[in-house]
Amino acid sequence: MGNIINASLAGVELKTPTILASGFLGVNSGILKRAAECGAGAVTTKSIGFEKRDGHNNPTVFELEAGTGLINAVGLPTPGFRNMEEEWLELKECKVPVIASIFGASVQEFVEVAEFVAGKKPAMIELNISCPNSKSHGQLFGTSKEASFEVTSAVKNVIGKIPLMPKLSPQALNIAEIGKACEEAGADALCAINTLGPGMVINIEARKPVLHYKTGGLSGPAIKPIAVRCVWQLFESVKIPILGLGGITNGRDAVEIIQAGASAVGVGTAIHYNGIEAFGKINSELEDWMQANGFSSIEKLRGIAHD
Amino acid sequence: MGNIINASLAGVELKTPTILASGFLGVNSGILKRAAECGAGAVTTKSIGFEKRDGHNNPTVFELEAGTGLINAVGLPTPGFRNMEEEWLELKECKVPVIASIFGASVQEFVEVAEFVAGKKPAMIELNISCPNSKSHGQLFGTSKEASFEVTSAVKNVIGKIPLMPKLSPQALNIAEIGKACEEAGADALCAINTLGPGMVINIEARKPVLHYKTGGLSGPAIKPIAVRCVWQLFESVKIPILGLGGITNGRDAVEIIQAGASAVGVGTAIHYNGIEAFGKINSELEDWMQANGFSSIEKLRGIAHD
Amino acid sequence: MIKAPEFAKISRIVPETPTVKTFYLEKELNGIPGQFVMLWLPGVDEKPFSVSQFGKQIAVSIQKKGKFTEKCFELKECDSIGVRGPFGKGFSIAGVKKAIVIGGGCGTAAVAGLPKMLKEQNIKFVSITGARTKEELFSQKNFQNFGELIECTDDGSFGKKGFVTEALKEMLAKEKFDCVMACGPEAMLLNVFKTCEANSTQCQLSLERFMKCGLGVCAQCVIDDQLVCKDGPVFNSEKMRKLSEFGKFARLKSGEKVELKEYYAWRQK
Amino acid sequence: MIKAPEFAKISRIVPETPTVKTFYLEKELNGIPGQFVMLWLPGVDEKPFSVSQFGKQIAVSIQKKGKFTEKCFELKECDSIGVRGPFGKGFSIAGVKKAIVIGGGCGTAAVAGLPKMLKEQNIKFVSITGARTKEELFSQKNFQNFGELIECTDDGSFGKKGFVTEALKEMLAKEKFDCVMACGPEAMLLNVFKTCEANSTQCQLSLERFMKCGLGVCAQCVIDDQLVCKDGPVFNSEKMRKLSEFGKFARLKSGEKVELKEYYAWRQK
Ligand SMILES: Cc1cc2nc3c(=O)[nH]c(=O)nc-3n(C[C@H](O)[C@H](O)[C@H](O)COP(=O)(O)OP(=O)(O)OC[C@H]3O[C@@H](n4cnc5c(N)ncnc54)[C@H](O)[C@@H]3O)c2cc1C
Ligand SMILES: Cc1cc2nc3c(=O)[nH]c(=O)nc-3n(C[C@H](O)[C@H](O)[C@H](O)COP(=O)(O)OP(=O)(O)OC[C@H]3O[C@@H](n4cnc5c(N)ncnc54)[C@H](O)[C@@H]3O)c2cc1C
Ligand SMILES: Cc1cc2nc3c(=O)[nH]c(=O)nc-3n(C[C@H](O)[C@H](O)[C@H](O)COP(=O)(O)O)c2cc1C
Ligand SMILES: Cc1cc2nc3c(=O)[nH]c(=O)nc-3n(C[C@H](O)[C@H](O)[C@H](O)COP(=O)(O)O)c2cc1C
Ligand code: FES
Ligand code: FES
Repeated sequence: MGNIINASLAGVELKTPTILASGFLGVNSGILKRAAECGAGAVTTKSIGFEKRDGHNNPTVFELEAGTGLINAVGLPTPGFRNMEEEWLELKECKVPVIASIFGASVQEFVEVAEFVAGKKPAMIELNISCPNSKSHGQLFGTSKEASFEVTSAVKNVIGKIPLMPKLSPQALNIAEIGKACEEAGADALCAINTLGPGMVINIEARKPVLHYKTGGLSGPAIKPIAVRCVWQLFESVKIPILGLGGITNGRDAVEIIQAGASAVGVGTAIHYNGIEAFGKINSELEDWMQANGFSSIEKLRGIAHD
Repeated sequence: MGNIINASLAGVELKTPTILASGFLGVNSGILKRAAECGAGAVTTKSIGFEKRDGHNNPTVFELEAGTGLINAVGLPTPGFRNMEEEWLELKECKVPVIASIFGASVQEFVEVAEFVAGKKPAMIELNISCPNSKSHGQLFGTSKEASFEVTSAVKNVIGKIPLMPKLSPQALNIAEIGKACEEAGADALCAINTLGPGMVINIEARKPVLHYKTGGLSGPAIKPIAVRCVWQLFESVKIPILGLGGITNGRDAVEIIQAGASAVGVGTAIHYNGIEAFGKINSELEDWMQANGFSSIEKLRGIAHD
Repeated sequence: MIKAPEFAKISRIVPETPTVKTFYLEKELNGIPGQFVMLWLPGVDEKPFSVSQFGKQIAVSIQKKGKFTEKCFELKECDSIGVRGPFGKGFSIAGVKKAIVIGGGCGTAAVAGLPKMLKEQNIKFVSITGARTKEELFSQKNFQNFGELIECTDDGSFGKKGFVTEALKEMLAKEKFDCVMACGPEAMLLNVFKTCEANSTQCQLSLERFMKCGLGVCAQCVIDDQLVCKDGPVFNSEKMRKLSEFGKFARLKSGEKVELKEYYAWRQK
Repeated sequence: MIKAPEFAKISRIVPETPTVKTFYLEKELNGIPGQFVMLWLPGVDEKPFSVSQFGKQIAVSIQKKGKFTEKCFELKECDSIGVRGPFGKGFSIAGVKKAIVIGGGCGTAAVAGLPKMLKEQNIKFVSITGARTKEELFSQKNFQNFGELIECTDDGSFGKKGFVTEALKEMLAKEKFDCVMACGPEAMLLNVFKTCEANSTQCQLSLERFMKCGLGVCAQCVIDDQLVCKDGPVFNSEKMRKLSEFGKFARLKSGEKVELKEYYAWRQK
């Protein structure tokens, strides 16, 4: 028996359309399972890299005074892909699909991590080609059509049937073209958006940037209009499904990004505002809105703002 | 007798460092003079274009529900540069420097407008190469090093001694390089940043984007971290002074962007929140902070977060 | 205050005259007579309209005169329309003890909320409304329910024959009033203003200009150094005296300043 | 609540032991004992510290043990330090009628605000603090001013000789208590927990893990499915029973899960 908020992303069936965003909570299986219990339709691991990395010193994340969201430069800490056997084992018991997010400093690193991770049979692999908080990883790939194409097709080659989802940067000058390049390279879905910027906050009494890394990506309510625009433009340029995220905090936000073209909805910073219960809240508000407005499925709601 | 908040931008002396941002109020001389009386150290005209343009239909501007600022796609309305004789005459009486903002759809248009406008002897000419709300104008130039260089040097050639200030886009992948290119092309100052994005807001009951143009640039508190980062990066890459703007709403914001490297501070969306009195408020809060923290001039405060 | 346009259901549409309908919207909003909302038809445009009734529901009276208002007239009960606001400064009753309320043409809508407020505040007042002809008078109940109403028609088809300003002159000649509160075509307002000045009577006039933001940022609506959307739309005598452009110039969508005649010709298109 | 770090002037520094100093910061903050703030030294790092006193000023007691705390020890009165918070869930007094408060080592700071609160709420309590040796005992007044304090030293140089848990066992054997509230090294807390379980006594333990965000988003501080910074740092018996990693594993900065021994060795570096 289906529920009206069942969703599906590149063949992965989701009980609810709200997916835990990478970098939030996804450090161990215990907390990922808790997110699933709280209503997440799928969960994404913290981005997994090639070698063990500590990331940046603190402050790495804090809330902006203006109430507009978070700024972060965590700096892609990771135990390294070989170093997570136990987590993989435990994740097998997770009741919702697990999306493995990966990053690398080169196409070769991406490929090696992807090949290994694919062996663990995640429901999907997310390619983080859009992190603004590390010099050699991330954003560099995701803002170039050629680089996005290259890394996507290289990874696609080694992961077999596991669906592949590149995660795009809002900093790209033409996200529609980047998305198209990924689609042509074999991507099965697109994820948009990663954090915005980077930005910087200076503490004027300290006379220093607050983040240890100085600059960091913005997330939360402030970036929602950018996320909605990116999803809108991608929807007009590609046929593969889109995971939309960026500032989604309540049911109305979810409806908005789905109307822009998202098949499922990522949730990150909302967890800061509403705890892990953010998933349940968004799901039930979304369901209520759909019922009140006569929508019987996410699919029918998807992209209707384009008509 | 100097005051501690006197400032100077490419040789233009300013009684206060707060400058009215282009597109806010700058439609006629009456309201520009009022901004000056309310404390603006200089005022910028609404960007002036080649031919008469109506801009987009409404809604063109509205406040974001999240309280993060404004979104706008006014679409560069302009009477056309030849059609403003009366305003120019009246602007001669303005008690503070008047910065003429100009835009064009081609280098040739920029040059023609600039040459004409230079004849009116504004204190400075601002090159709007960063508007996200028109297909053929603006952002296209400001996100390419080559195009920025070309338009800046072409305009510099025809405006004689009048200082030239390109206005940069936060969407540029490397704003430091764009700034450098403008400096090499002869720019006397840089203005950063124009609105962010574009973004989009969908009214989920209407099932349509709210802006008539669908997408629009973001301004206000949400974009301040991006503005601060851009000014920071420009300060490290160029020697010419920087007019910093984007979300500056109170004295502390002004201190922050000056510490990042700005010589003067643009004020736009703050007018929505605090009326034209925004200038006086920012000036007096800035002065109080400087006094309490032992700074005797804007110049001494400028860029200190880099030390 | 609604920041971003929200969709509101139209609960009732009341035809007032051949060209004016009053729309009741299901949106709770509080405000002061003279304040306005921006009404949005997706894909068409967004325009300012005075609110003639605030509260659990709001009422706006729309005159059919161009592309936007024609689309409004196609709306039916249960359809929805976008609303944001209220914006601007409304009429002020501070210090007012005895007032004249004047509405001309669709400007009647902007003052239609005044009688109730004045009555509630125990302020004495007389209302005057005017239109070209009998069928174009509207909103009578908003006035008659709370006080005396004098109606004028240009052609004499109902009430007093002639412009509202003649009725005004007669009243000011007979009696002393604190304040005249008026909205209507600019030519009428100019006349009201001159009459008040000649009689040393304060006035508050609700002006109209083409608007974009409605927020006081774009200056599309500027008259001299005043923003109609934020400093106004209601201006008092002191401010009116300083407005050199009042009754003479207005700005087209491009921002170009033109004579009122040209402005109206453009609006007509 | 301070979201982004604010600079606070250090109004007073009180040396407590050879390795612990209490810093009083000029920042008004309200909170509950057990909650913590993130302290930031620009260019160095930012770390969590329990607040031993809230109000017009806040107090934190810092033990010198690594790079960050060494830098803290270089600070003088009138210098400033960045603060955000308070974060996390503090100790709960709901239903508590008779409590034991235990502080071990620098964990004493986390419970130092409890005696005052318990006294104000008319809750009976006895406090136990412990340290390796006499000079390392601190914060006595915070306890003695409000109730009975039993002090323990590992070497017997002051008070009772032996671990705080022995004092705890003796007390639980003699009398019935509602709740044991403790903070200290994890080995101590494990012992407290076992003792309480054996005596069917509820406990609330304040745990420690390496933290990044302090906000409950990054999960750097995760133990099983609990976030020490947000669900904790104070956990009750019911939650403690479910924590399979407690006393066994913790995570390095990379997120890698290692045995506590390896975790401490890494912290020592
Ligand atoms: C503060 C404020 C409050 C307003 N309140 C109301 C209201 O309560 N009810 C209402 O119907 N309208 C009101 N208006 C006017 C309204 O906003 C629209 O401008 C008007 O309805 C025309 O819209 P349109 O697109 O249909 O016509 P347009 O296409 O803009 O105009 C075409 C026709 O309108 C006439 N017209 C337009 N503007 C004017 C003008 N300023 N003076 C004389 N003729 C004009 C033209 O002569 C022509 O006949 C108000 C405007 C402002 C600024
Ligand atoms: C919620 C919470 C509250 C805290 N409150 C306080 C407080 O009030 N006062 C205080 O001094 N510290 C407190 N801490 C610990 C503090 O945040 C720092 O981790 C600690 O001060 C070490 O910082 P450092 O950089 O100087 O040392 P590091 O370089 O991180 O560590 C070096 C030394 O610290 C020892 N050490 C570090 N962490 C631990 C540990 N978890 N268990 C045992 N030994 C350890 C190492 O063995 C070594 O001796 C708290 C931590 C948390 C999570
Ligand atoms: C603290 C933090 C850590 C993040 N880490 C990652 C990461 O490791 N990999 C990744 O792809 N995105 C990461 N992101 C980006 C989020 O997954 C998400 O794209 C972004 O925050 C926008 O969504 P939101 O507004 O719902 O938070 C991180 C964001 C934050 C705030
Ligand atoms: C309604 C509106 C109109 C604008 N018009 C222009 C313009 O014509 N030319 C221009 O260079 N910038 C224009 N801008 C950008 C502003 O000048 C400014 O760069 C931006 O709003 C960021 O500053 P703020 O956050 O202080 O508003 C406009 C912004 C807004 C909101
Ligand atoms: S309409 Fe924009 S300022 Fe009045
Ligand atoms: S430190 Fe980030 S979740 Fe606890």
